[in-house]
Amino acid sequence: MDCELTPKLLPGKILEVTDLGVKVTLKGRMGIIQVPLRSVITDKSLQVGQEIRVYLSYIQVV
Amino acid sequence: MDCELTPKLLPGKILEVTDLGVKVTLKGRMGIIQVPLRSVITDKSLQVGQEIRVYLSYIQVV
Amino acid sequence: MSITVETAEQHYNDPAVLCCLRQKGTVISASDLEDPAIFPDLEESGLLKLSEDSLTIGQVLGSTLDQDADAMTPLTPKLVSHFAEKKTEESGKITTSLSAAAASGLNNSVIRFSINELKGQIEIPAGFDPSVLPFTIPSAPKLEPEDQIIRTLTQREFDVQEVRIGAETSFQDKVLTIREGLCTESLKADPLVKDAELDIIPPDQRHVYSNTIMDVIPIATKTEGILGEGTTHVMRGAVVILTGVDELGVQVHEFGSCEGYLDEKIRFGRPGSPDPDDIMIRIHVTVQENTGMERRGPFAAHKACDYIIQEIREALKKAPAEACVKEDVYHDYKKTGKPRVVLVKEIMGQGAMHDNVILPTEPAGVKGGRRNVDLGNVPVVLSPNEVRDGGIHALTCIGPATKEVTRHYFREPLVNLMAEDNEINLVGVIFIGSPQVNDEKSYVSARLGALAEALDVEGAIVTTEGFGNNHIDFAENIEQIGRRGIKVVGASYCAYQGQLVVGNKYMDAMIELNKDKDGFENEILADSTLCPSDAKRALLMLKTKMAGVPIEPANRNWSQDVIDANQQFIQ
Amino acid sequence: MSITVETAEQHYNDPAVLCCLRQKGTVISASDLEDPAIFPDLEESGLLKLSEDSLTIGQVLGSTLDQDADAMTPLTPKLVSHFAEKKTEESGKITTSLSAAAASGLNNSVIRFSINELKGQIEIPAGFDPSVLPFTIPSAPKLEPEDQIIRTLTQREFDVQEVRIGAETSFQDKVLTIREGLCTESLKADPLVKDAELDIIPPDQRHVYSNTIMDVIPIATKTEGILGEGTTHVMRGAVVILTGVDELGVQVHEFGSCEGYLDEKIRFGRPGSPDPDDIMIRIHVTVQENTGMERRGPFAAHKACDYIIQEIREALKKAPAEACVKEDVYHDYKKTGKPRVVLVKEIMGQGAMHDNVILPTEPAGVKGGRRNVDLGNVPVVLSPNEVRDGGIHALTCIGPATKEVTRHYFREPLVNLMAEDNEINLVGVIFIGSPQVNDEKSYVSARLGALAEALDVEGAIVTTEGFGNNHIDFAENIEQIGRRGIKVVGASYCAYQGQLVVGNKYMDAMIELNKDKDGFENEILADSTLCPSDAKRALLMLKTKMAGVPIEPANRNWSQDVIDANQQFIQ
Repeated sequence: MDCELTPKLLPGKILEVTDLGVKVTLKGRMGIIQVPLRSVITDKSLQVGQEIRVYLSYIQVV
Repeated sequence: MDCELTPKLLPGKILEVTDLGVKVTLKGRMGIIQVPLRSVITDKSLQVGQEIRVYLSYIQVV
Repeated sequence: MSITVETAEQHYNDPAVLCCLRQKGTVISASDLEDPAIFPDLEESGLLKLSEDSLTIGQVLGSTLDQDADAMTPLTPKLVSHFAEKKTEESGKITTSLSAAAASGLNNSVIRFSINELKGQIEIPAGFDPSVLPFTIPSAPKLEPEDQIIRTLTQREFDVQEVRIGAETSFQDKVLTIREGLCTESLKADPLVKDAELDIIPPDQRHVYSNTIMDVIPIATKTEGILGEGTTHVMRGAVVILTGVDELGVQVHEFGSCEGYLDEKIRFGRPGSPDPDDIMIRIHVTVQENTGMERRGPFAAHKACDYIIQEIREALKKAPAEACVKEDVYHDYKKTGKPRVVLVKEIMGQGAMHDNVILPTEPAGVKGGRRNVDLGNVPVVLSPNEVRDGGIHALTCIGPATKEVTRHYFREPLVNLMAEDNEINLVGVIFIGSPQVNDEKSYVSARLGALAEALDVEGAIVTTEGFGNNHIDFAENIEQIGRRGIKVVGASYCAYQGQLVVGNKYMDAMIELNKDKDGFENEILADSTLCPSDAKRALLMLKTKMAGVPIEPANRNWSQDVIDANQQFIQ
Repeated sequence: MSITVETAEQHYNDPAVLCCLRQKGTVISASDLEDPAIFPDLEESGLLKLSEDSLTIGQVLGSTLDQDADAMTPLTPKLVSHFAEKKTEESGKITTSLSAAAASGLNNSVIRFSINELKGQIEIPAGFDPSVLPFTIPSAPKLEPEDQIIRTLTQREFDVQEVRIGAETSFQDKVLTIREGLCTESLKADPLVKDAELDIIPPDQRHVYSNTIMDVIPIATKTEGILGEGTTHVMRGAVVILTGVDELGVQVHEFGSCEGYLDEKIRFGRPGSPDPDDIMIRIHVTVQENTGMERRGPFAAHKACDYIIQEIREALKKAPAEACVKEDVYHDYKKTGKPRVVLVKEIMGQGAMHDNVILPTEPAGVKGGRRNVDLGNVPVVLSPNEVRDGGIHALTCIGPATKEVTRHYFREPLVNLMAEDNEINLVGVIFIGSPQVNDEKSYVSARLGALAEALDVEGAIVTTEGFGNNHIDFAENIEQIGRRGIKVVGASYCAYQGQLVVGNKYMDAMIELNKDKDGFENEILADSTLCPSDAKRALLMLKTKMAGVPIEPANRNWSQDVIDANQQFIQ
């Protein structure tokens, strides 16, 4: 099936911060992303509740 | 800081399937994404271990 | 009993017998004639004597009665003038083509030009078709048949001004009392339910925290008849909201939950939401740990909730009819001669809460219904009245702004609008599930196409709640209908976050349901669901398309301006 | 490109522009005019210049061209005579009622009586309806619409004169060779399959013992298009029979099995059976012990069998078109103006072998289809072509004489008869499962009723295979249709052993399928199934009922005499 995966810039919020990474929930509650600290770009130190944004598309099984 | 977020098409694998959603791990262990079933596009029934792809960018704190 | 035009056509070669007293000068039509099907009985009982010179129905239609005559009088050449000569070659043949019979029937009417002298010219343009003459049966002056009522549903609304907890469940003088022990008792609805609580939230005390809202459920019950007909009692001013967590405190769905302060998390007044003045009866259910993500967990919560509502329904059943503040009467119609259209509601069908109970026994109930996932998500036809009488109980949970809850289906704006519109003939409402896997999507879509083809509709509106891979079926459903030459309009939230992932050439008339200024799933319950104004836009667009007016190509990206501009047409 | 009458009606107030060169004296009709939808493009490219005094399409229909004129010429008062004055109050209104638009359009045609002197009398009977004038557009002289072809299926039959076991599967010069290792390989279709054997039974060597016949399966394959359209290759003269036991030697179904000598246990020549001259390819499958009575066991046998057939299909696909001995072309039609009827096939849906695969990918295949039990047994609509192209793979097993096997659906006599009958409009074939529990039966029956209502059919034939509690739904299905005013005929084996257990007043036109002289389930495969003569009786009875002719009450008990008497009508 030929389907267009389009990344969308989504706002979200930080749910959890560890020494290793963050867990964020996306606006619209359509997903949760966990990434290592390296993948987070920030001007201030990370805290739960901070607003974030990230590009995400639907997931396609290949 | 003004930084360009660029979504990248990443391969990954399904870690977990529930009646509600899936959890995938991205290649290079650079992240875990959980999304509802509706956000998964698939030609076959979902199973742990299946290969997927998804667009994801870094996360930016705003 | 007089017969219809259709019956007359079927009995074209049977004897013509008056059904009632008719006066001299009457121009004979079907409504003056008795049904030949009962002649054997009439003859046997001596009420009717047919003679050799009886005229047939085909011969007498349009002829004139020359003298007063009683019921059960067979019409003969002595009684009528201007009847037609018998065409013998047609007799005995079963005629199934009604239009042919009608045409030959009309041939027997007469225009008489007794001209002795004529000076001048008669000009008849090419294409004159003498086999069709412009006469109608006098007593049935309307060519367009009346809409025929198939079934009638009466909904009586009863005001609720206060809700209390008390010793007995009762509903009297606009006060609903709910029995204290009912919640505990509801646990037996399903062993997965570990706790259930109930509290009352008056309209002026809404700034309270709430776990995620799984559903908004009207309180309604049958007092007569089955779903879609008879009488239903409905409470006005009070509505149930169902919330849920598991024993570990995890929201019953990790994604798309809308826990938070009720006044901030609900767009009050949407078809699916509580209204601004509604008292909310909040039922909070705790299910077994880790079952919130499984199909059985959330369903158990709905079962417990339904158990509680059922006792309230029993009290509501007893409300005296005269105490109702409003009575709505809804009809399912058979409309002949108006363009046949269908409404297709695509519903979630991917398991867990992405599921819906179809046709429970009680309005908006759970028991007695079957879930679309268990029906393989194939299309199922409901009558408009069945939908309006609570034929769908939604289990759907995510995302908050775009999900259609149970109350939404109870007050579905498109169902109401299309059912009441007298320019169209809404033949039914099709519910089709959205499965997970693309092959399954195609399978059910193909069945929708076959069904639409068999229904022989001219137009269809397809809606889908939510967004995500259900937009794949949404596109395919529209294509399956559109490529059969049926005019089709789609309605969905897409906007920014839910941009369509696939498309086809039949998706040229789309209604955007987004109400968020930035085009996001904004986590406010029911905000971007289908509202009456969306319904009007959709139906107008369908009528426009059916009238052959071209639809302008859509913009590449979502823009609120388009919606605003289109909205003007319906204001 | 010229436009249709419908398009002309829709663009009633748009400018009239000639689509092609037309000569002086032409009476303007829709077929002379260009589609206004493309005017913007034409104007932009300079091909068309509309002027202030252009006439509208509504004005020029029926007018006469006064001089030769080129394509793309806008019609003006200078060019035509007898055009109508513009009616401005209509412009800008979206007209959805096409008949109204048509009527006003025809109003502008002209009958001219230029009478200078008249002596005499003109008499016009009451009921003259001036809004309808008897003109047709000259280029479309027929008022009755043609049957419109929706899709076309071509079935090419290829003779099989010999079947062998060999090194490679191939099909050449009427010889089918089946690879020796194929059976062993087929075990991988399902782990429950423990053994599979294949042997060839020529028509003259049928006195061989056989385990119970689970199915009779035609060998057919798509070479183009999907099921119901495109091209299908079919083998003639060879058919697969599937038999099965479990590892303990128990017949795959303890009830209703028909093990025994093949020549004694099959009624050859029935729609579902092998024909008298057919070579039988017998595939015998052994499934895991004790799984023969579970749903998964028999289905595993069908999967292994389908695996084997698929390799034969691949060979059949390659057969050159010119080698076919017969080519049948089947159409699905949209028939306007003929009475809409539907065929309802009630199929088993009680689990295990009482199940059917709906719409597999290959004709009469297994893969790609879904089982009606998994669809909750709700009614599903197939087009007649989809059924004739092998849209149903039967898993049904009991009892032998009354079960409808896969080949039965492939050659269903009622589908063929009703689809080809040009007095009726078969809108579709509905498959509805028969569940176990009475509540579920009622649930799916009610959906059948809602579907029949939405389909707006005048008549229906309901059939059921087998007998037993499926007669409860059979009765309920008939009632759900009948009480909506739809004429309905039922067809089933009942006779002595299968006497109906319930009944209702709509069951007044019943076709008995029994062929056993004592009225028993006689354990002979397909003996008492629906045959062409039954189909003819059923359709004639439906037509009779639709024509309003009363049906005589049935006798209290089954009697062969009734069938014989009715059979005379169709001979």
